[in-house]
Amino acid sequence: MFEANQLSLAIWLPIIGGIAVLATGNDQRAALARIVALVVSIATLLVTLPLYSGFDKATGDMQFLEHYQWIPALNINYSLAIDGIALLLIMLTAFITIIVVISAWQVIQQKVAQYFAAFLIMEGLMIGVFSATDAILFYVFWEAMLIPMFLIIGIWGGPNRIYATIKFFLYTLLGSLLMLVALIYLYLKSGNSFALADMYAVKLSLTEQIWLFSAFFMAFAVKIPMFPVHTWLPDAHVEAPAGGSVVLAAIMLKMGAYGFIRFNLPITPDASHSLSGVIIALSLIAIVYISLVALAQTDMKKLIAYSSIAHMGFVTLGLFVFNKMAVEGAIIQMISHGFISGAMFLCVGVLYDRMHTRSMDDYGGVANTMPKFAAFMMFFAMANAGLPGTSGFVGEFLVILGVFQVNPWYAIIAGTTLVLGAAYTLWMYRRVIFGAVSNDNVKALKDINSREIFFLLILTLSVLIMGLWPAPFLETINASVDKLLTLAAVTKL
Amino acid sequence: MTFEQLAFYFLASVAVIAAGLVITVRNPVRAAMFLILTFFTVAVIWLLLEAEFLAIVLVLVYVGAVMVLFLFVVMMLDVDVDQLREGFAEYLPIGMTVAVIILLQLVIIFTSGPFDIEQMPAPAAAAADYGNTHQLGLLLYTYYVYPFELAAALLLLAIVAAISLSLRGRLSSKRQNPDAQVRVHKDDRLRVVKMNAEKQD
Amino acid sequence: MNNIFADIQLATPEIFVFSMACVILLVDRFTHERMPKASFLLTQLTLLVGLYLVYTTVPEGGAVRAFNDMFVLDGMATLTKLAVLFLTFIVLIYSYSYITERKMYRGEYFVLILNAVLGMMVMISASHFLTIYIGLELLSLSLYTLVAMNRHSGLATEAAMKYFVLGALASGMLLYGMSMIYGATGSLDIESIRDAIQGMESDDAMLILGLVFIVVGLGFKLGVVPFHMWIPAIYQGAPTSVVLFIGTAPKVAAFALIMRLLVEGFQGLAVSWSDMLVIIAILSMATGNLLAIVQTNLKRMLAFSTISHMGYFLLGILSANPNGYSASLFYILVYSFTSLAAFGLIIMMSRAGFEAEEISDYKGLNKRHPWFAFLVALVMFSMAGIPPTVGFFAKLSVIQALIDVEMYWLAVVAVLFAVIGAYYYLRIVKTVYFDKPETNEPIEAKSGMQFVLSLNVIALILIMPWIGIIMDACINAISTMG
Amino acid sequence: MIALSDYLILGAILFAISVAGIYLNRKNVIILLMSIELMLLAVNLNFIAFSHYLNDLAGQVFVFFILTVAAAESAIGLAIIIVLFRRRHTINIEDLDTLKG
Amino acid sequence: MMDDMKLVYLAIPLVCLFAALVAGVFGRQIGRVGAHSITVAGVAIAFVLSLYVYLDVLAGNTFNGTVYVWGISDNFPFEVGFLIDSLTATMMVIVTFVSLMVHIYTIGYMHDDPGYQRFFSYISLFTFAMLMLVMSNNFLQLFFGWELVGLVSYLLIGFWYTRDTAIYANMKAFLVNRVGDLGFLIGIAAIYATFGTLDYNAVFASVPEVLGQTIEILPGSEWSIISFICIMLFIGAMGKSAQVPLHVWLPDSMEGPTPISALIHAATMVTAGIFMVARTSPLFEFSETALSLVMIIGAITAFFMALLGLVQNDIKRVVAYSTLSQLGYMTVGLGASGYAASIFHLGTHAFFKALLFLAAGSVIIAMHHEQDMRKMGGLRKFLPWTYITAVIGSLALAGIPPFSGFFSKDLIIESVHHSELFGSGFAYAAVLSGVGLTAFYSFRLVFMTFHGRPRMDQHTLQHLKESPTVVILPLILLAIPSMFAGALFMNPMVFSDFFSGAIFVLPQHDVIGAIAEDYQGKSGMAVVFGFMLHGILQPPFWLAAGGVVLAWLFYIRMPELPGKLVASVKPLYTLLMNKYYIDDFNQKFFADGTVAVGRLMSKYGDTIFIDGWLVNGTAKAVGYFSRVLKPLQSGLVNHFAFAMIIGLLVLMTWFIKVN
Repeated sequence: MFEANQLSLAIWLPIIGGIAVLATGNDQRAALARIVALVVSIATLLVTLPLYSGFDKATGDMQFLEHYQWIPALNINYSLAIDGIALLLIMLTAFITIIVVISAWQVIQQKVAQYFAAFLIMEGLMIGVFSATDAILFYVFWEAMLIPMFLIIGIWGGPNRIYATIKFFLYTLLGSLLMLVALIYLYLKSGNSFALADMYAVKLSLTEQIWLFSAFFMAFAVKIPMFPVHTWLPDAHVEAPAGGSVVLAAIMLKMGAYGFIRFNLPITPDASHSLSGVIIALSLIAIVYISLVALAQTDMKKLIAYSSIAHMGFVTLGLFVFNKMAVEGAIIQMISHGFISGAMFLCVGVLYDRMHTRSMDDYGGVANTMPKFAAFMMFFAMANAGLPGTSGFVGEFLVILGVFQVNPWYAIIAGTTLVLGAAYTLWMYRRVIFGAVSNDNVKALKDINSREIFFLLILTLSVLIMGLWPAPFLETINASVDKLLTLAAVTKL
Repeated sequence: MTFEQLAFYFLASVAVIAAGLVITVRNPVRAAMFLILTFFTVAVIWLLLEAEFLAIVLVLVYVGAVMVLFLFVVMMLDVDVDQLREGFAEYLPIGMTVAVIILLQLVIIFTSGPFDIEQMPAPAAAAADYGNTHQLGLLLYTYYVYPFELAAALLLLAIVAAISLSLRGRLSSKRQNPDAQVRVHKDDRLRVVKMNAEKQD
Repeated sequence: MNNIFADIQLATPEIFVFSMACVILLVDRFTHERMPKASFLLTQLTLLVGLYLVYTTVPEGGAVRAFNDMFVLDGMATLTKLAVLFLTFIVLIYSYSYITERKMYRGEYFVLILNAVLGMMVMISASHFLTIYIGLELLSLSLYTLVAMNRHSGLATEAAMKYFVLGALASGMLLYGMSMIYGATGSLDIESIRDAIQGMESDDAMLILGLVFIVVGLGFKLGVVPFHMWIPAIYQGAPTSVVLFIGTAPKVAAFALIMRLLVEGFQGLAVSWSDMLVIIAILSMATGNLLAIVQTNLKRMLAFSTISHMGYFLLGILSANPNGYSASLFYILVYSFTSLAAFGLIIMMSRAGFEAEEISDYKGLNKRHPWFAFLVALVMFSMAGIPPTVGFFAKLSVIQALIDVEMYWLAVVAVLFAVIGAYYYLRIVKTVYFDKPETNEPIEAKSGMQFVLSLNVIALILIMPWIGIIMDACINAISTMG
Repeated sequence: MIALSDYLILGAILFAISVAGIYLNRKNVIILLMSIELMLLAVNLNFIAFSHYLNDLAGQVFVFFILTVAAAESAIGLAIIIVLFRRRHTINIEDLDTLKG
Repeated sequence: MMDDMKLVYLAIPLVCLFAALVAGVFGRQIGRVGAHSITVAGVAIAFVLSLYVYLDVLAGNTFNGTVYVWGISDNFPFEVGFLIDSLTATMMVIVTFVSLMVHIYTIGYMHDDPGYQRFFSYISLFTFAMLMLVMSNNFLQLFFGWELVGLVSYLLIGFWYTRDTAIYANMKAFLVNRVGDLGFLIGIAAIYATFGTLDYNAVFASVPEVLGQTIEILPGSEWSIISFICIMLFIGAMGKSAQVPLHVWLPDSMEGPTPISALIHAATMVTAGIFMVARTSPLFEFSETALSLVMIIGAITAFFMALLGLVQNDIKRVVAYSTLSQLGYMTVGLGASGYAASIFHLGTHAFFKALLFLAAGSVIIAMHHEQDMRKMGGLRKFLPWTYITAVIGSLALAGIPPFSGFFSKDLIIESVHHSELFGSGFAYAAVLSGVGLTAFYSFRLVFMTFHGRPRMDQHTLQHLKESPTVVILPLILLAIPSMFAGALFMNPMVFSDFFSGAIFVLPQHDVIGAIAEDYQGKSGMAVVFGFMLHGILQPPFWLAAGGVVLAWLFYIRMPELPGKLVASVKPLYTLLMNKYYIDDFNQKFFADGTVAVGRLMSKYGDTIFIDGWLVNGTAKAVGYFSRVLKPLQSGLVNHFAFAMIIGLLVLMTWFIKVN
């Protein structure tokens, strides 16, 4: 039973676990909630491991298929399957959730059960997004995810959380609903089927493709987010609790890119080609413009949020040059950004827990009182700046190499992130960590405890391993990317 | 111009004028009276259309019952008449414009063809022994038995509804409630209070 | 006269419901003090037996007509009648504590409810202008009275007056339209009208004129812009238990009414009424969503939300094909059950002297009663059509129907307004979850009702795996129509 | 002979007057009810006219039911107005605008 | 045998990495002694093994192999591997030797610093990174080491992170380097795009095949792809090796502790650019455009940075500018295709410049971290060992025979002299005049610091004492090669075919060969003496000697002269004191300008336009419509009815068409 329904297990285990956590009730039993949450999240990771070990890397076909009839009236099915790209993202999700659970261990003191439950349920939904092969099933997971995130930001967020969370919700909802229209159009075009495979096969005129592409684009670009529909992200990040920011940055943003991979490229290959210029332009703007904007921030989380946008610019850039190396780089960048941005937000969270401010002006000289933390943050800052040896480098490197083959100027403009990315990251690091102890609050800071060391260390190792030996990751996606590019190369006119 | 035509146009004019007055006169009692006039004239027009039964019903039911009810309520509520027409002129232009436009559209449609006398001639006058009431009765109790029963339900409903809304006697009157009297239990009337015996010093 | 018994057999549920209404009227007179619960229980029993009777009188295959074609029983009728009876059943469970606390508990209340149910059933099974009209009036007159039932509330009576005046006006227009159709086709029977229209020009001025008036009348019943004004007044002013009723079962009946009139009767005029509905639907979605944003009264906000929902509901109808009709049927069923839960929650939160109508009454509910907060949030997400709630599938099905007939722009307009709509639902979730409570009074839960209500709300999400069955039922219902 | 359209036009005029009456009366709900009665009268006139010219009694049957229903409706309407007056001591439309916005 | 050597190769960087990790992660547990023991031991092992490798290479064993496959993308395996040849081995020896010296020196220099363990961890990590850089057999790994040394440099410049100047300087260093790295990365991308591989040998082997290829960078202008690649790579080199205009970070980097100035910012890391160009000589040789550019940039650096050295008063900054200038020399040498000469100079420079820095450090310890030469003087008596070694270093730097600097610098000058590329005339003039300047500022430093009367305050004067042995020992150990390395290694390294496997020179560019012709067939010593004799007859020597004399004149004989001179060329002096205003320009234009643009974009682009107008504007518009519609719900029942009637009217008018 488990053998056959591996993916379902990975989806529903955390969701049911989340409900179980919710059932532990009020804050008097917070300890129980924490432990159940941790157990469930670890169990979920364990459940995903057989996915990796049983995965056939040699083929780009979908694996671990599950198929059940769901809504025959609209030919909607509960069908799941993954390829290498999804596999990596699912494992990332399971991994990050554990980190989030651990990171929130003591930080969250109010409505503990709800907090953990929200994350676990979201984990299941996110895994669902990555494994759905039925468009409506995908869409259901895709939007359902908004609900826990909405609550997480709104309940445990900062002072301006309501504005941020509603903005986040409506922004993404707007994009998603247009995607829904596109999906239904495809459903009718493909002879009443919501199966992705059928959508890949359907013939579409260029005009149709451009419209569909635009609709999908709205959904995914908002999620990634791409310039100019990015402004929800800084607000959401700033207000979200650390765990929320981590999941948002580490996984949710990836869904946009994943959407491009699953929908735009294979379903509308001709439009993807003819509009690639626009996407590339927007990606480059994201990289340069957003980096510049990041330089102007004084709020740490905002800065990291903008840096996320810039980094995701690499992903879209890589995807839309239709070069295998660039696409692989983009996917690696997605995974890597999951680790790094998650770690960065956790770092800010560590500081925020102690000082309750995110403004850089309130910090300075943290290295004096928190040397261990400073070391970790240095590492992640460097990873964020794309230092070779960290995972942050791999994606950018491959993308630049791939993009250069298409147009040197793209590579040159994208490469400016080497300077700008380092500039804003180090600028923040300098203002916050370096310097003399700036005030009494900083003076009173306690260095990270063993729990914090634990999760930062795990992330450090992940970033390092991926930076020094990305081969397993590349190997996993290799065949899937081939398949993707084949689909994207075949005209549907 | 035949007599019928003459009668029709006369009655129609009266009906229209009376209807106009219904909505323009100051006093609601007068409005009700003009409404009654309208009903009367229309009832007569219905006679022209050989709907004798309905003409009678209109007078009996409407004039006899409904309008009396109206008058009854108007008088009972004793509304301050002077205020009633304030701001009338203010809204007249737009109200009239809309009404006239609707009317014009309707008239254009009605006169556009299919209903003029050539297209749709009046049927021959019914035979002398033709009983409109009889025919309607036959239909009502056979063919239309289902709606007829439903109408009964509706009337019952109306009775229940009107009474339950407007009857307030039960709330205020001090009449006896035999039900309650019969069912009364001694505990409701008498309460035995246990008290500790007071100590005597 | 052999066949009159067969006819009566088909109408057993209607006859039973009306008979029981009379019984309750009598029984109440004698039991209302000794066994005050008797009328309530009898009513519930009536509804349950009614459900059974409806279920057992399903005709063999296709549509069956009776009473000289004035009555029709088909799959659609069965399904919508079941829904009406079931919704009313739940409505009464929710209302019970409300009406007892507010001294509205009277036998007439249940008689009126049963009469309204009868009206709806008649309407659903009507295939003649006359039965449509009488069914409609049975329903309307009951509702007018129910709204005014709480005679101590000035708001309720004001609402009742408005409802009555506008309702009567709408009836007048509907009748005027019917008279035009009668003039144009020479018939009052739906089937004959349809046949007559087949032989006429589809842009015949007389037909269209009649159609316009009928659409206005239907628009009023549905509460779509610009015939919607009574909705907010009623929702805000009427007792919540009555709003609960008005907001649920009659919507389903209104669907049946539309199907009987527009689809069965005026199939030949589909081009015209479809266009009219487009205008009305857009206006409804726009006005409903926009005005809901600025409301501070929850019931009034739900009123405008209803208006917008009716706009979405029309999207399926205006597709003018069976796919669209079943989508709309599904939509209206889902909507009814969702708003059932919504008003149930308001009742749940209220107690005598405190109506829990203002949005601010829900501030920080999560801190006071997390389970209710969760239920509120779930209902709001379902209203907003966010997956995985069933509200999403409702929206999905109507939008699917729209795209099927290549009305892409309308689909896009619809989703844009859905985003605006999501805002005010989110605002409620925000109030419930993110704001600080103004009081720390614990909320007393009415346990019996809480259980049913929880089931109701949870069903909005747990129905997911079986949602296909409901959709199939809708499709079957539409496919068996005359 | 009187053309059918003449009856219809008379009905239309009554209809238009009732429409105007509904809008113009801002003070008294009862006048509104009277306007609605006018409208029903117009409807009835239409039905009877059609019935006559179509030589079909169904229209008249319909009118019969309309009269029945309208009477019931009036009863309920007036009952509502009485309840309203008891509570609010007015039936002035302009005073009855609590439910707005 | 091969596998054994592979283990050795692996061990050399890894032992440093291991030491760095232990000292960094377990610094507190192992304590100060533990930290320096393990790192010194680690580097010592690395040095010994490097020597072994060097000898092995001398014996003719080269190696080119893969350690592991980093990742396969687009079916191309990116590998991590080692290329061990003469060039690599030379660099390895230089790096590990200087690093070892610095490690030892640090024991004394950083004795009281709270970040002791951290410092050792960093410099060991640096050694690892530098070794990875030089040992690489492909561009990816080169870039990896390249960036990693940048990181450590950043960390070390900001080692005293409480100092504002330090954390300003380290960020500046990193960012300026990153500008160069951008070019480098683009160069790598271009290499991959052109050759389909990043492996050195594979790339070099297929150079002839792509000679004709062009790339259209700007519309309408076709560039030779090789030139493009070389220029991009050189931009990377400019950043790391601090060539104008990316030189600005190096003087500021003196904010770091002196040992790392010696190790990173003088001896090793900054020469990575030189190494890289030498390593990619098979590419550069085919692009005369790039070579010219290299030569001109180098010449500008050599001359103008030397000028700046004249006016500095901070002892470390003088050495820093001299480093800049010397890096310019090396670059000029590269441009002239005198790769071997440049590498040779790189080696000698590593020794004497590390020596000078460490000597300066010794002075600074004695002066209690006072670095202003105007507050020194007469230290000769108190710091005899430091004095002697400093003089040796200065003589080497000034290029006085037979000190090592003479040979290497003269070779470069000769190379330029022989070069026929565009710009070689200018370069020759620049390097020639640079020689005099070098000698002048070197001895200005010596005279101001060690001679004359003491100018420090009384307290400092009383506590002046020679530095401890761990400080002096490295000075001495470095002084030895500073004296003799030039003479010893010139012939075997430069005039032989030592580098022939590693460095490629086209015959028409073979300047070293041209020089070497004079010494054809002579024995080792004869060549050295011949070269010295030849050198003494040439202008460079006289310029150097003149510089020394002039310095003596200015700072010993007539100390009032500098003031007068300054007064007479006030504008020039101001220009030099402000470093040609390049720093100010960068700060104002690039740093502040970028941030200002960022702020503008943040405010007007994101906050006002996108968020304000588009996003919240939409929300506001919705709200506006809501409020407009709200009064329409007047609550009056006849308005309600009227709305219905209007609706009716509209539908009627819209739909009814009368025929």
